[in-house]
Amino acid sequence: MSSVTIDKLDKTYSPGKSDSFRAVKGIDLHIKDKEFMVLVGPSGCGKSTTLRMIAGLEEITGGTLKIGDRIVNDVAPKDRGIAMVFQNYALYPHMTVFDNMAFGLKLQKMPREEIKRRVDNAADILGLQTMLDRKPKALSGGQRQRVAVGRAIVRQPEVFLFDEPLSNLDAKMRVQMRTEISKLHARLDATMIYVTHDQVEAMTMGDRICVMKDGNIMQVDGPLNLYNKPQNMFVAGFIGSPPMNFFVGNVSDQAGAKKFTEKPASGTGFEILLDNRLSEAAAKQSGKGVVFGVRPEDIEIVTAADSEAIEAAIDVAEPMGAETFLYLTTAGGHNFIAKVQADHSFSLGEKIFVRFDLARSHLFDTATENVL
Amino acid sequence: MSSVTIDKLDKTYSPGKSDSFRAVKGIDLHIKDKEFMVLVGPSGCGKSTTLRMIAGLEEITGGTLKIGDRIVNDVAPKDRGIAMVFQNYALYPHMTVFDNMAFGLKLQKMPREEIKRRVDNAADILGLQTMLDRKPKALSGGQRQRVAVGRAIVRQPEVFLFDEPLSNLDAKMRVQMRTEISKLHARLDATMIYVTHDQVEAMTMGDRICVMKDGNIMQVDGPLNLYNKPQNMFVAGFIGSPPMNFFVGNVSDQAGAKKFTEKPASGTGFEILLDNRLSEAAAKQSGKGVVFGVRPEDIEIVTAADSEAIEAAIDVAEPMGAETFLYLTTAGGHNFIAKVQADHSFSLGEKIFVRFDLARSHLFDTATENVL
Amino acid sequence: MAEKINKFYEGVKVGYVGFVLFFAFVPLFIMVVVSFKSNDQFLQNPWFFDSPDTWKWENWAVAWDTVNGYIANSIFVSFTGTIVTLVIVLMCSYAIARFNFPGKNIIFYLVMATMFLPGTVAALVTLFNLLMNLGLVNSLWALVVMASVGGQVAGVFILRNFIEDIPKELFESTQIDGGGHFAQIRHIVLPLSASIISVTCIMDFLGSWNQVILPLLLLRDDALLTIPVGLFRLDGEYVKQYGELMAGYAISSVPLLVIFLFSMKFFVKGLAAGAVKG
Amino acid sequence: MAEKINKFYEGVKVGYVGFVLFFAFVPLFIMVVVSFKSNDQFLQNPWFFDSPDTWKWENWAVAWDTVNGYIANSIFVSFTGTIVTLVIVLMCSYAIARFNFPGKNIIFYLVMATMFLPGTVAALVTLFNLLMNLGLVNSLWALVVMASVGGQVAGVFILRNFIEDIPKELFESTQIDGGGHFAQIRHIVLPLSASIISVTCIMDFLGSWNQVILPLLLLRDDALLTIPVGLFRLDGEYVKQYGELMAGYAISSVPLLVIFLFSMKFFVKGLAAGAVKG
Repeated sequence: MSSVTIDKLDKTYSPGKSDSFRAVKGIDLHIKDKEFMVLVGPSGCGKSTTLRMIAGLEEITGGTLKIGDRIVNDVAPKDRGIAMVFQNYALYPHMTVFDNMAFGLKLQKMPREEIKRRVDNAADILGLQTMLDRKPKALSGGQRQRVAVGRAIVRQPEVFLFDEPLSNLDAKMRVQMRTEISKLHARLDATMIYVTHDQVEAMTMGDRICVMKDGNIMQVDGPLNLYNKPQNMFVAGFIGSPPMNFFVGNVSDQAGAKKFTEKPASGTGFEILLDNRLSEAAAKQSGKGVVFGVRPEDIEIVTAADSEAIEAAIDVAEPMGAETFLYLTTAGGHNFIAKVQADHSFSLGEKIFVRFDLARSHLFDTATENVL
Repeated sequence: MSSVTIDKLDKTYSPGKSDSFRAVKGIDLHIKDKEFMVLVGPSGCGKSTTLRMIAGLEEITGGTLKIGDRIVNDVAPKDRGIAMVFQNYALYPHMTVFDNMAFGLKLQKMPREEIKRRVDNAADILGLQTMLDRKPKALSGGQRQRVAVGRAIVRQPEVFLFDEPLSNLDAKMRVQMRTEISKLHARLDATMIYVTHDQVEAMTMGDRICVMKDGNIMQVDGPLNLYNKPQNMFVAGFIGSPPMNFFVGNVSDQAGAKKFTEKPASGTGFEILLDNRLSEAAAKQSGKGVVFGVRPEDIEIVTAADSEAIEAAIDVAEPMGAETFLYLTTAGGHNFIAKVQADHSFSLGEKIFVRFDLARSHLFDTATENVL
Repeated sequence: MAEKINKFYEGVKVGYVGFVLFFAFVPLFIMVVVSFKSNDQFLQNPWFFDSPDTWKWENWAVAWDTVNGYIANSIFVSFTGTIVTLVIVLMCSYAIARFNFPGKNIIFYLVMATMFLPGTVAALVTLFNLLMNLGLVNSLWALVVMASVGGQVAGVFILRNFIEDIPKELFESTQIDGGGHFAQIRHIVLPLSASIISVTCIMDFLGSWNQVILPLLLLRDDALLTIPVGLFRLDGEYVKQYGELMAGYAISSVPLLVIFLFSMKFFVKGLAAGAVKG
Repeated sequence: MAEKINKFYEGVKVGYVGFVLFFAFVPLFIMVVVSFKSNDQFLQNPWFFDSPDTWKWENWAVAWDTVNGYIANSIFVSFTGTIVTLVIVLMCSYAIARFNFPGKNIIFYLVMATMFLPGTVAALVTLFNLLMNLGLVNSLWALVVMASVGGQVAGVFILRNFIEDIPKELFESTQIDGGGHFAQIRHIVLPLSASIISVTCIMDFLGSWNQVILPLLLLRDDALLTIPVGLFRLDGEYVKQYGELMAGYAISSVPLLVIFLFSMKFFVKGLAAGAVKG
């Protein structure tokens, strides 16, 4: 097993031409030995390109890539000590499960007994023992993905690479494979790099998560730190579902403390008296625009009498069973979402009052979009 | 607009042959005028076949289908007053958005002005005005699905049929289109029948939800009733994510009340003293097997000192941000899931104690799987 | 990938491209070269042009005289035959791809089986004789019928696979809109399989155009001959005049080049259209 | 769907099936019928068998004598030519589908353009003459080379589209496993495109098998002739003996039937294999 070190890694497609495109913009990232690192971001953020450069499927146009202590920029994929699991499984439809798993080893001219030993071992780990004679067509999506993982395991690589491996599965199977891969990581004690666009997968699987956008790294941190202490609006909005609500406005002084005033689209914006922590943050930004961010679950329904009450109208109410998502509009004409207890029913158009939990709210700089 | 009445509807493929398959088993369902009815179930449950029989794309092999007061078993699809939105959009790739929406009307030889009026109106409703000249290729998935909905709107049908229309979209777009279709239903005030395998879509969109399994209807009810008062284990396990936890065991008398004892896979099963409501239910089943069901969010972490504490070991902890899913194993060797606050971190293998909220738990008959 | 690997790939690519171009264009180049030579010149230097003042322009004159009167015949037969074939292939492959009926696969394989039979020549000679009895003797229409009868099997096979790959929701959606099978062929199959259909048509057209045996066997009237037969006659007299022959082929390829220039756009469009899949 | 609609569809289906079968099998049936007739019998009743005691079995004897010696030649030329063509088509389409190099599309269209040129006959005659100069005169190998040079363009076009549709992850996965381009062709392209490749091969084989002009023009030695040319000679003497001709074609189709029976399984397997897509 090995660490992976990326130093000023850069990828430009068609360099020097008119349709040249810089997909990865000189990123630095150190993935520790035995770590489960998730690269996450919207499509086009460069996460897959980065993974494919680590695999050797894309040429590196700048920077260095180290696996362990060895610079592998110019090493062929098969000699990098990596194995990759693809989104669409990449199984040979005409071969049995056994032959699919054994294929790479056969190409390496490994002795038959060793191949059989390794495949049987991988099949044991993945619960595929009874399916070794079947063709991929006869397997469910989850089983196919397990065979694809098996193909990686038999190679005994130093680093496992996963390229959105669960995207082709249905929701229930996705949840199940998620925990299976987590358990596999614990069992194999291997370095794994996992690319996904799904923030839930990232949160639940990663030891650390690297959030990317437009070829840059926005933040690298553990799951709960990302959720509770986002460094910028992008991370705050990307991690969590439904996403964090943002209100654009500005900060002014009121009676010694700071006050946030929403900039309304129409009508009147709401006002919030900030607590100490937020006031301190806001002080850095006096007079300039700020964005107030609060997660749906940190919004509470209160009565009109509450001193911090903000008025809102219900557009749509989505009952989820345990809780209900309310799609709301402020008096200032901005939409936001609240996650509330499912214990009473709501009628569309109804006016309600909510309070934001300031201890769990954030302020961002409008210009840089970084947290204050 | 119209109601849809299904009476003993039956579908058998290849009747009388060896590969004959009865996909829909004589179901009754009344969909009210202007209702949003969701048919939900795992694949193969007959929900799509039912929808396709309503559309006229599958022959009805038994029972009657009424749209409004008219029996339409033998009416051609185009004369049933329905419009259908397909999962893969079914757009003509070589036609512009306008032509795609106008196609059905052109086939009906409607005057050009009327076609233009209707298409413009639909484009207004769906926010497609600026895209009428584009080809489907130049649109995002969400926009394509909106064009597909537009094709249905321009036909001004009595009943809209949706066949998993959001399955090909990514998660964020799915959430957005979900609320858009809900708002569209409110705006058009039309009868809509919506097929999905996703219980979240069903819960959030349906006025009523019809849960199907193996060609039979398991329960028809409003979203919160389905969640809180499931009629059988299938509905209880299908609605909600993560699903309800089930523990097989039996009921015995203890000190005047009833006691549930888990049937362990290994080790010792846990015991729970039932409250009045559950005791009454259990009394119907005295001596026979019961299944105890509790949802993940109705499980609370307590100390060992708590009188109702049940011991469990942590297999995997999945932080979601606002809450954490714990994958647990009882001393009796059964797996279950708890949804707890994210405010402290858990280590794998750790032993904890939990308490089930009896007021929100359910008992089922092991044999019939119906609620007691 | 490493620089070294890239250079290796670069070499492989150049090799491939050269290989393809060689096999595709050398014969054509040589055709033009030879068309300007006498038989003696050809035997001395078949590979390249001689000095321009020794060029045998008269080859082209002879060839033009020979081919001249047959061009209209060739165009008529090939064009009409292709259209008729297209209609038959479209209908058959649509039926096989979209309808389910008992024994469908058996019928399909039987039809495929006919592809392996002596087909072309044998069947056509038979049919022609029947046509003769029916009073269609010595008519270009006889050739058109022949062209339409043989050789659709491969087209049906390919187009059927293609139609089966079109998402069935497209057809169903048209059905709900009130479109029948004709509308479905016209608005779905034709536009979506434009590329594959154009290839099939062009193959058919080329087949008819280069067809020698049928007209040679079946047409009595010299005025009705098609180009290749005319050239074949040129070829048959006394000693082969390679120069004249090549000039004749060059002339006979002009209509094909025109078609190519027109259908090129269609090809490119068809290739780019793969929109359903994306 | 309503009963009425169903009955209408039922009618349409039966019509289609009948149509297909008619065009596919009537010529073959008539070929067999005619092979048992004298010319007089043929002119009186071309559509069906006469009473068995008037059958002209000697047609088959004459045909067998004529065809007999050419069968091995035909098999050799068609078989070898098909294999060589297959290799060229595979390599070209793989290169065009998988490699990116500047001007790739232009080259592709140029190659496609050659399909429209007089191709086949003209180019081959040219090349043959070159071969003659190179000392390959009057050899079956010359025919093999001819067969391999012409007519791969359509195959390349079809196979290239097919290869581009194979998910690129399959190739990449093999690449990570250490497989080069040869391994990728062998383990991915060949098995996955078995169906389309077999169709291409069979078309090539049929083309070679039924080829008349090339051997007629190019082979001097009677012992080297292929079946259709032998039959063509039969056809040319004095009056056409339709019965003998048809018997000859029937005999010459036997090897094709054998191939069909063998490749049938392959076809079915290829058709069922669409597993990647599902």
